[in-house]
Amino acid sequence: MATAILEQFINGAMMGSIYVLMALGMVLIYGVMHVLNFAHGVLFMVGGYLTHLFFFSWTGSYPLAILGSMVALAAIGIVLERLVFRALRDNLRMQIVSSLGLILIIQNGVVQIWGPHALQMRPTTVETLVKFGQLSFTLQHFVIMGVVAAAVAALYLFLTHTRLGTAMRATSQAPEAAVVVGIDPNRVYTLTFMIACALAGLGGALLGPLFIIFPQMGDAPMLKALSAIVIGGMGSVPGAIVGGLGIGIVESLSTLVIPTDYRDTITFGVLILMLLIRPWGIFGVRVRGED
Amino acid sequence: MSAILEVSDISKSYGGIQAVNGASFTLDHPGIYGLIGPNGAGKTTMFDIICGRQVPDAGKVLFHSSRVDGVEPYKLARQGLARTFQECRVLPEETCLDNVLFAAQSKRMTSEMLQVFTRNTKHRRDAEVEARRLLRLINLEQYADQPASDLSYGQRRLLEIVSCFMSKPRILLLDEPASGINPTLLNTLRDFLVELYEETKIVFLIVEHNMEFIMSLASTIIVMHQGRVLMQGAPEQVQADESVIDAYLG
Amino acid sequence: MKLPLSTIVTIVILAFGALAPFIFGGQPYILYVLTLALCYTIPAIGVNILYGYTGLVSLGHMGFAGVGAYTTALLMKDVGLPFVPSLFGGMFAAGFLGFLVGIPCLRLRSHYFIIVTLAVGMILFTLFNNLDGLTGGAEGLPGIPRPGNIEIGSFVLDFRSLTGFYVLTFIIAALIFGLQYILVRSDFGRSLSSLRQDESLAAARGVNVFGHKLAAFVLSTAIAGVGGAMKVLFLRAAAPLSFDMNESINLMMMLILGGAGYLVGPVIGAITFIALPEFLRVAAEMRLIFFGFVLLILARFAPRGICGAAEVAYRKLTNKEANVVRYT
Amino acid sequence: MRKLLLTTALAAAFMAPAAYADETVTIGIVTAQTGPLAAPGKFQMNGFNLAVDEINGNGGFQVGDTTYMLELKVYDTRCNAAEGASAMQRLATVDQVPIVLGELCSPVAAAEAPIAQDFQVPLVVTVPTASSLTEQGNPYFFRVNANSGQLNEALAAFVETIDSEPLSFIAWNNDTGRGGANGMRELLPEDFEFGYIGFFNVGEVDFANHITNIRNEDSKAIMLLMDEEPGALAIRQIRDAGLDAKLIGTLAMGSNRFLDRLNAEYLNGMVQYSSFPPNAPMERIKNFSDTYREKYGEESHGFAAQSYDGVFVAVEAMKAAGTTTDGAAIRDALAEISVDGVIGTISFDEKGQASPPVYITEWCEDGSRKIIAPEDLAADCGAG
Repeated sequence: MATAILEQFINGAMMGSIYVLMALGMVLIYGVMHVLNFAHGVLFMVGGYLTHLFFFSWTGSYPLAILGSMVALAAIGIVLERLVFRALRDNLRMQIVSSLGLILIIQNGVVQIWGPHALQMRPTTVETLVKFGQLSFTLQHFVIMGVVAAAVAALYLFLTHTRLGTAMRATSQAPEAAVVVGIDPNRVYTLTFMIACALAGLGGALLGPLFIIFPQMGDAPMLKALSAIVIGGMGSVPGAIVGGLGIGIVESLSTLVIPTDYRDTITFGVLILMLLIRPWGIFGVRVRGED
Repeated sequence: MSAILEVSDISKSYGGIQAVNGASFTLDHPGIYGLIGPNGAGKTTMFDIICGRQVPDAGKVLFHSSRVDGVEPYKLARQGLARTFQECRVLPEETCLDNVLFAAQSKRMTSEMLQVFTRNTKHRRDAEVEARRLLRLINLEQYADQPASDLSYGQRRLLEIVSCFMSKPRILLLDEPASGINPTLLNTLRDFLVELYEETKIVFLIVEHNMEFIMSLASTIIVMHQGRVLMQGAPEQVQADESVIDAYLG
Repeated sequence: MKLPLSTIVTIVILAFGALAPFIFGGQPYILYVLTLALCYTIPAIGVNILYGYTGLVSLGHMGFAGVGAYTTALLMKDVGLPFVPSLFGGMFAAGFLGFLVGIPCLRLRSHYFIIVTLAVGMILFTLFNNLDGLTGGAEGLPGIPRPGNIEIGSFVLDFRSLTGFYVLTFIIAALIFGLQYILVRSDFGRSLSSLRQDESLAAARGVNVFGHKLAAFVLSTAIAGVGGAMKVLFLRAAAPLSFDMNESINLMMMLILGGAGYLVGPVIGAITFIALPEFLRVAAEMRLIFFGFVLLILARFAPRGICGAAEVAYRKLTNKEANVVRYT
Repeated sequence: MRKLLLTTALAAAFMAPAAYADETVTIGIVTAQTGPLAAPGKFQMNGFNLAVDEINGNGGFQVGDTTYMLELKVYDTRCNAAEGASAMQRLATVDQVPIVLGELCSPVAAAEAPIAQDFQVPLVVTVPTASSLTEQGNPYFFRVNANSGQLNEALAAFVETIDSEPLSFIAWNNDTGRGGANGMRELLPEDFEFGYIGFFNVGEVDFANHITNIRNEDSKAIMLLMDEEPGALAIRQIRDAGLDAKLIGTLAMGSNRFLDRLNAEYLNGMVQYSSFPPNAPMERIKNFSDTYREKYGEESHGFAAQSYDGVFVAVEAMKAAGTTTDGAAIRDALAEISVDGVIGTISFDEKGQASPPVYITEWCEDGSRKIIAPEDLAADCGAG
């Protein structure tokens, strides 16, 4: 049993760190712009496909491919913010509608371009195995955890030690705050979307090779990340990290006792309970007033 | 006879900040009351507490000698407490007429459901007469069938206020009615409020920044400062009073 | 005096619907597609009451439809109840579940409520899929019977036949439409749409925000239940995939396409969404990409869908001042 | 003989199909060409097209004294019940085809079957496995392929003969997976020891949780009820996690296509049931596989073979019924028919279910396969 728990813990932490990337992206967008971006999952998926593309047809180097897909996603992020979400500020219903539209376009677009079959890419990190006693994991498991940790650290430094980062945090408190810091809020919004999408791209780039790259690969992570930010507290960055890792590890350990076909039921059940007991999440602050 | 509105020892704090700190005042006869005070005096909080958007930490609010503090806004409204909003709220998609009529209709689900199945629209036709009269009062009758979103800010403000009278309120709370209204329209607004008061003879409680406006409108002024009620009196008294002047300067 | 556009369109649509069996008697396929569209119209009306009038987004509505569907199907198939009580059973099951979900969740703020509906939809799908003993599980529930004949004198209406079932679906859809009609034109309806436009103003005017939301939610889930039931009775087989998240999203899409907050919005939406692709028969991916762009454009420029656009045009024609109300 | 027919068929297929027939018959096809099951849909279509090319290449077929060419009217159902039903409706009433073939997904077939009965157009499915489909007493529904019951019986019988207890499952949480897992649990004896039973949703790719549980139960054998894509992932993850339990797979896992996704040492010793071992040393299968490879440049697939036979069943039924229009007559002919197909002799029981042989194949070290059951058809490496 002990080994089982250790194994589940490591697997959970690996998936958890992927959820963290997604959750961070969604939480930044929600915190700064109050947009709930359901399309984040398909962006994650696009990240996977682009990595595959860059790896095989351009660079041939996995790290470069990852960077490439992050940059590309950041660019996509700018487009989305400028063309889709900027005009819909404070228009919750239409933001939801648009994100659903984006899901349809991107997911089916990918099928049109790459076909319904899954893609595979197996860089050395996936082929090499790391063994502890009878357990063995691919090197990629640890690469993922490492890279995510680094990304989170970088994001933290950015948010706390740069003027733009401060502006972002300020904006998430009060939109006019950015102006006070002397920064055009629109720049903050664009930047937020860039970072969020780049993180999604990174997630896809990391997870894709470990398994396969296919059109629905982003759906589950998106839903898990959604649960993560609710449980952690909408708009709270530490909440997203704890929530993401938490869901990853708990749902992985839970399969030792709960039948797996009810695993999602459990996750969503917990999510609903959380909303009822403590809607503002673990780290979120209670919001007064109507909205 | 008991007071219409009695506010006693209300305290409310957000985080560390003591917004209202043991404020009390009584409105025992109809009239136009002004609630003023420098920024951070706690008048907005007080206003929110009276119309049920905030729950006080301590103290109570009596409306015709029944506890109303912490009572949900919709229940207050059903008890005859009408209010306007600082940012001026109307139903943007409804026509001006429907906006006014909406204030008149019952919001109790039982009677609504009854109305669903009886399909009885008499109450609406009766109300329409009154509604058109009120629209005429503020010269909006020609917009009766235009969506409220077509109106100018000032017009919407007037519409918001007249709507309140459809529900035959026993007290009307106005949150900075003069804010965002251009000077020429201010006089119209003042005359119109006076006219409505003369007609209804109920309590108007007005939170206002615009001194010259409120002083010329209100019969009694309540001054708040640092979460307390500094004084309550006629406009000229208030304007003469040293402590008030200090409060505003200091 | 001009009739309001909605009334005209309503009359036209009802007339068309009633005459369809005679018009298309010779073309069962068209009748078939119309029936299918009606099966989606019913839940779409439910969503219209919830989203179009009350302004609440639900991303799990087909889950509730599924509850109605499986309940009705099992009552007819296993318990052997006749059609009408089974249908009511399904309706009540869905509505009651809506009640249970609504009680705690409708107090939540807008974003949170949307997430809850999503989660509930997922959970319901899992149950349809996993409860092999009850719902037939992922392999689906085949052999769902259709209601028996009714005989009025010499005239026999056989609901097993396509025409018969179309008539049945049309009658039920018309009833639901009528319900929507009187609801939204009543004081209750006006209170609901005040909630969409400005919740705190509504409260200040005396609308019990929570109570009205709950009523709207229960209504719309119950109606969705009826729609789901009609769908499985029509297909004579139930499958979890007919009630998954994509279906819920499609439901929202057809409403927004048709025109949320318009009486005929759901009808027009369902017909455009179901019927058009059926006749065009374009590649599914392309169709969905197209609808994706349509959604983006609607969200940006015509948030009230086809009906909204039509209204603008109509106002122009009847030289009233054109004005589209922005949905916020 | 047949070989010769096939080659002429090919010749015909690559030139313009020789059209010296009087008329054409259009057969309806329902299958998934887009959506999650687009890939298996392709194999099904390949089978249909191959058969049509062959028949037309031989100058069509005789009904009465007229010769007919075959044509296919294909509709995409995307494995969606509503779309499947409307496609069926359209075929029956708009295109007015005499018979409809195809379908991949059991729930969709369940929605199509009643329409077949309404309009008296026989529906012959060639892939869906849900046993319940043939239990509805619908005279117009026929199934060429073995249903999950038959597949499970064969597999269960085999599992009992090997040392496989405790037996664990990793199964798709859809009709294939749930049907299979539940079926096996019913078929195996009371005292049979089961280990862990895990379901995963379509689209899930991380099997680590299941693997841990299986290790925890120290299972002797793992049954993988899913198709190629997740199958390859599961096997790789199981072996990478250092688990060496015996693997038992489905028909999707006994092909060279599957080998391309992994490599021989991952698969060595794995067994799977199969309705169609593409390299079996049997004349009919060899011929089919060769033609298929020539035409599509890859190893043939069970779905293709079943669908290929489906077309011949339809044609034979039309010949026997002496009509290419009367669905009812064709239905009666189907009930009586017996056709020697690629997958075996096809004749339907009173429920409309055919019972083709079910094979068990095992992977060899060199990445080829051998047939180990049924005994009479057993053959060594390179045969499966």
